[in-house]
Amino acid sequence: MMKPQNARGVPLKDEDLKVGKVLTTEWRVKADYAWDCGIAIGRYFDGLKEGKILATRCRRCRRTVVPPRIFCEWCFKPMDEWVEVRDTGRVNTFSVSYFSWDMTPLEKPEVPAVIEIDGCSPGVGFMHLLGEVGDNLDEILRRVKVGMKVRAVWKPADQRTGAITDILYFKPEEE
Amino acid sequence: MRERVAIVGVGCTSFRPLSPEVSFREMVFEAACRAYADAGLEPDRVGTFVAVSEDYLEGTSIFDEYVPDQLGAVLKPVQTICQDGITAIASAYLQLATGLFEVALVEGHAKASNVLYPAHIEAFAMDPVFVRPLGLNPRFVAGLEMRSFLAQTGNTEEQAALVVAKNKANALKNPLAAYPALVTAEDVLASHPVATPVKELDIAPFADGAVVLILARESVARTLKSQPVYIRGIGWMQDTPNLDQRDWSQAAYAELAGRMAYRQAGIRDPKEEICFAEVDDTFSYKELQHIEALGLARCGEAGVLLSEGYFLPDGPLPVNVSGGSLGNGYLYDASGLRSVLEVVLQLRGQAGERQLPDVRVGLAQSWRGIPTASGGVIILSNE
Amino acid sequence: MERVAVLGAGMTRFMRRAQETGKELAWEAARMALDEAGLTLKDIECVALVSAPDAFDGVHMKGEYLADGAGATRKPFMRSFVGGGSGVFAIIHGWYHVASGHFDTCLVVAEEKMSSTMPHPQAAFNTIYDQFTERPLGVNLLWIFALEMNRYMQVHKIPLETIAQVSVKNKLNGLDHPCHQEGITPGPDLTVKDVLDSEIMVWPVHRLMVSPVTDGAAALVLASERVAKRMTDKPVWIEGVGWHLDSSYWTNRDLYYPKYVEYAARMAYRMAGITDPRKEIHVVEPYDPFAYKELHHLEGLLLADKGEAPRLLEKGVFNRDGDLPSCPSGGLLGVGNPIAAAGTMKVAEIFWQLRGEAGARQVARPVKRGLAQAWGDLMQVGTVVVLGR
Amino acid sequence: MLVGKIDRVGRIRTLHGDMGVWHKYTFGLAGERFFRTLAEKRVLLAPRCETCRKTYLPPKIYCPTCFAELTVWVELPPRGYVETYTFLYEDLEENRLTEPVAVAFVTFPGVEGGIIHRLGEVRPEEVCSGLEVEAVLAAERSGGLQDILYFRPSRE
Repeated sequence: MMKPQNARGVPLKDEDLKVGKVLTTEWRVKADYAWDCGIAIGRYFDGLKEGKILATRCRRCRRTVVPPRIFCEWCFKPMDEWVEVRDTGRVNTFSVSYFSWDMTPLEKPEVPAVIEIDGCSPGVGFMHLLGEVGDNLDEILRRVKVGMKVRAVWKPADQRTGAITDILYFKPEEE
Repeated sequence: MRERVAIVGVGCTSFRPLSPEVSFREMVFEAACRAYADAGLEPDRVGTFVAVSEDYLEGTSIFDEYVPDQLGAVLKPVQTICQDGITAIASAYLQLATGLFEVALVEGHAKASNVLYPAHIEAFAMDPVFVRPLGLNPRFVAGLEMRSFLAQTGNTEEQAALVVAKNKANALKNPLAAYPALVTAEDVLASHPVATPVKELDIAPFADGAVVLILARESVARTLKSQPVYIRGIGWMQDTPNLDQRDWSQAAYAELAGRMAYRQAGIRDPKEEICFAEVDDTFSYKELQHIEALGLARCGEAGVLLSEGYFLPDGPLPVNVSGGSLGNGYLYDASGLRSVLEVVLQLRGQAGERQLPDVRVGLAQSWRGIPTASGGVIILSNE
Repeated sequence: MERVAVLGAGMTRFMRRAQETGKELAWEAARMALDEAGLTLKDIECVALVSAPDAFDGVHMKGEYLADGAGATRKPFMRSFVGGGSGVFAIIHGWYHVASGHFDTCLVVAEEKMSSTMPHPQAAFNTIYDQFTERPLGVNLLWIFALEMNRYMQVHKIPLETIAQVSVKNKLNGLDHPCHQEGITPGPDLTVKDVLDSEIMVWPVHRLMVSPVTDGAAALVLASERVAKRMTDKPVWIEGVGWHLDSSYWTNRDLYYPKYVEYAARMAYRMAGITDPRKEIHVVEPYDPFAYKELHHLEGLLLADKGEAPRLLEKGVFNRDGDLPSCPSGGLLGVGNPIAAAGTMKVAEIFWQLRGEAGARQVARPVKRGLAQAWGDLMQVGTVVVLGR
Repeated sequence: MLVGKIDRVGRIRTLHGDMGVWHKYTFGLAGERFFRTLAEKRVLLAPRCETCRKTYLPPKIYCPTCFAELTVWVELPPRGYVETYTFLYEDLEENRLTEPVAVAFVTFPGVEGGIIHRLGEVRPEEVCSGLEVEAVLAAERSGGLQDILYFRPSRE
């Protein structure tokens, strides 16, 4: 005897929906939000608008972290101070994406990376994109290495709004 | 006999219509700090964490990701319960009862002001094939239910309006409340119809806020500086989730959850044995319906008792002395936790100007709002 | 603490697109589990449900919506949620209902209907990222896996061929699972080369290293010792449970090692009295939504040293006839991945393996104890259960 | 808070966004059968549980009471009674409607459950609990709740 036995389920093909073989109904929920950024992210965005990356620091565990928060999650106490860190860092890991957020194929791949930010504690950083690293996989894999030094490329000051996208991408930096 | 479980720490923010100067994380951090300070505990003493949330109220999928940091719960057993606050307490309670943990923390919050179209979100909870395509504002559910409830029980629209007057007046003595006011039943009756017989002032307005509770087994509770408030009974129940299959006049979920809690607490005559109650009043008539479902009044009697002053703070069985959701604001699933918070404060004698004299046993009850038929009941005692 | 037994398991077929509603899927799985346990709905005292984000099924508060299909009408009912970890958390959730001594029986139901999401189910994953600092970058789910996979490969110098071997093993195993999703395995002669030749989605992740989008449900019936002894002479016991959630600041942690899985495993091992998991665990179903994840998780579970899992895989240790069979069901790569239901399918597999009922999937070595594990959130959650007979 | 709170309105920031996905639902096994039959035969098809002696609307493939599979279906005329009703004055965006919408829960003799729908061709003062109503179906029916336009007072 092999379990499970006689499992149910009526599989459909995508065409079944298109040709009306089965009935369907659609709904577009108006799930819109205005999220309060609050203290830490609010100030972080203010900093980005000015072309600065701001971090918070806990004196007890001596960590400096981005994205900033008002509490140290390890010491469970308020953070002690704001610190301006550099807009340079090192690639902790990266990938090469051929699909957009909703799985639309991309002609030119994107290169997401976790970047350890200089001035933060070791291993601490955030996710962003790499740019000026090539248009195809071979080229990108040739030019991007884990541990590589990178620098932020900012939007022009008058176009910055106070958002993570005020940094266009990070590009390779000569050692 | 099983070891008892106590609530040993409570913390919250104030409740208010907007909270634009803090993120949800920062709001929860404040409530958590207060709860830890109240209990005299450090986060590392907590064995298990339970949060309540629903993705579409946060605007984030898999919202449970964002729970641990602001609670001191990083790399700890943490789970989210997609139910009302009292059911989350039940989860923590069961986990403590297994013996695996000594201390548990329960968190709930609302950033209701950040949800731009709350009726759209509520409609999204309806059956997508049999109800939602009507494209109606979900408050029609309250209209259908209120009419049926009043017709079946003989309670009246005026009596429902009195609930609003009572709770908003009670909230005047609650510094946490967002919507205290002096309004009369006439004001309520004269307010705009929304889904007849439900009118604008019959509906609890939304609020932002966070509540954190800390629970411990009795052996630990006795070693802490705060006065323990014991869980004597807890119940949670799901009625049919189908709008089109429910009994429109009764709150079966509250009745069954109440029975479950009473059985555990050994309560035979709730009307006599419960000193005061915080029941769900998301809509005015809901308070009357829940009072009857919980056996705190006989069927059809809640409205009359109310108009006689029975449920006023100085009456024999005060209900929603905190101001309820009508007075504090509706915090989605954190509303149940807010009710429990009030019961704890009352039983500890820390309710300030609204402190009830000589209270020993209190009840809190929650409902998950439209279109659900589920909720919880908890019975707490300071003995 | 009451001992808790598993009396029955059930599941639907795993399908790219099911005609059934989520409620109907939940009922189909729950009904099979009850039948296998020899119980009826009347015997069930409470219901525990898991399902991943509401954005898939397209119903806000979908736990409420699914309740009647899960058999919860007029019963104490609770939905728990730890993202992708929910599938294995389901049995933990049910476990504490019964272990508390408050209930003798609990029906555990896991459901996911991903196909409702448009334009593509993956689009629902954009909103799992931080709305302030990550979503504006246009993130998809594969990014984070590709980032973690690359980090894991870089730290331990793991060749892509070895990762591809996980896909081959699981997809071939899955051919023996009656519920496997149609087309999930290209053919019985699938090779590492085929996997490496499949489309690059987000390098280093290739299409055949990713589990598919799936509709389906799975269910378990749990009971106290008292009921279990009356119902069966082949009880399978829940010996250990563990779960841990790491910080949501995932870019402040080193992704090469799943510490949260280790903590969850240690919790479960402590409860089960296991001191040497490599000897005491006989069959394992680690979470494999992506090929590298199985290896990553085997290390987190302390069933291999850090960086050692790839070598053990190459030696065949994790094959069905190996010393430590891993994903004999076929896993998410070989059966399908209806998120929450996939984790519960893994628990069901361990249950059937321990009872010797897995048929063509039955592992070669004798098994007395097995483990199922799931992972979830932003590289954050580990959920672990140890079952034994 | 050592890192400081926000104490100026001008320093408050909010970020707008949405959940970004929409949905397409199948009707399920019971819903498919129900709405196909309604469109073709203008009757309500309700499953019956012989054990529990109950007939259910909306339809299900399982008995919510005993969990048995439901295989017996009965056809009912789309005529029933208003059990409870409301006049709704707000749309989904909380705008006030100029004309309220009459919404009713309609039950059918011998059936557990019922159908929620709009009322039409009725004066507001006519609406009451117990009112006998019948479904007005669309001339072109594609399968779905929209095939019922509304319920109106019964003319038979």
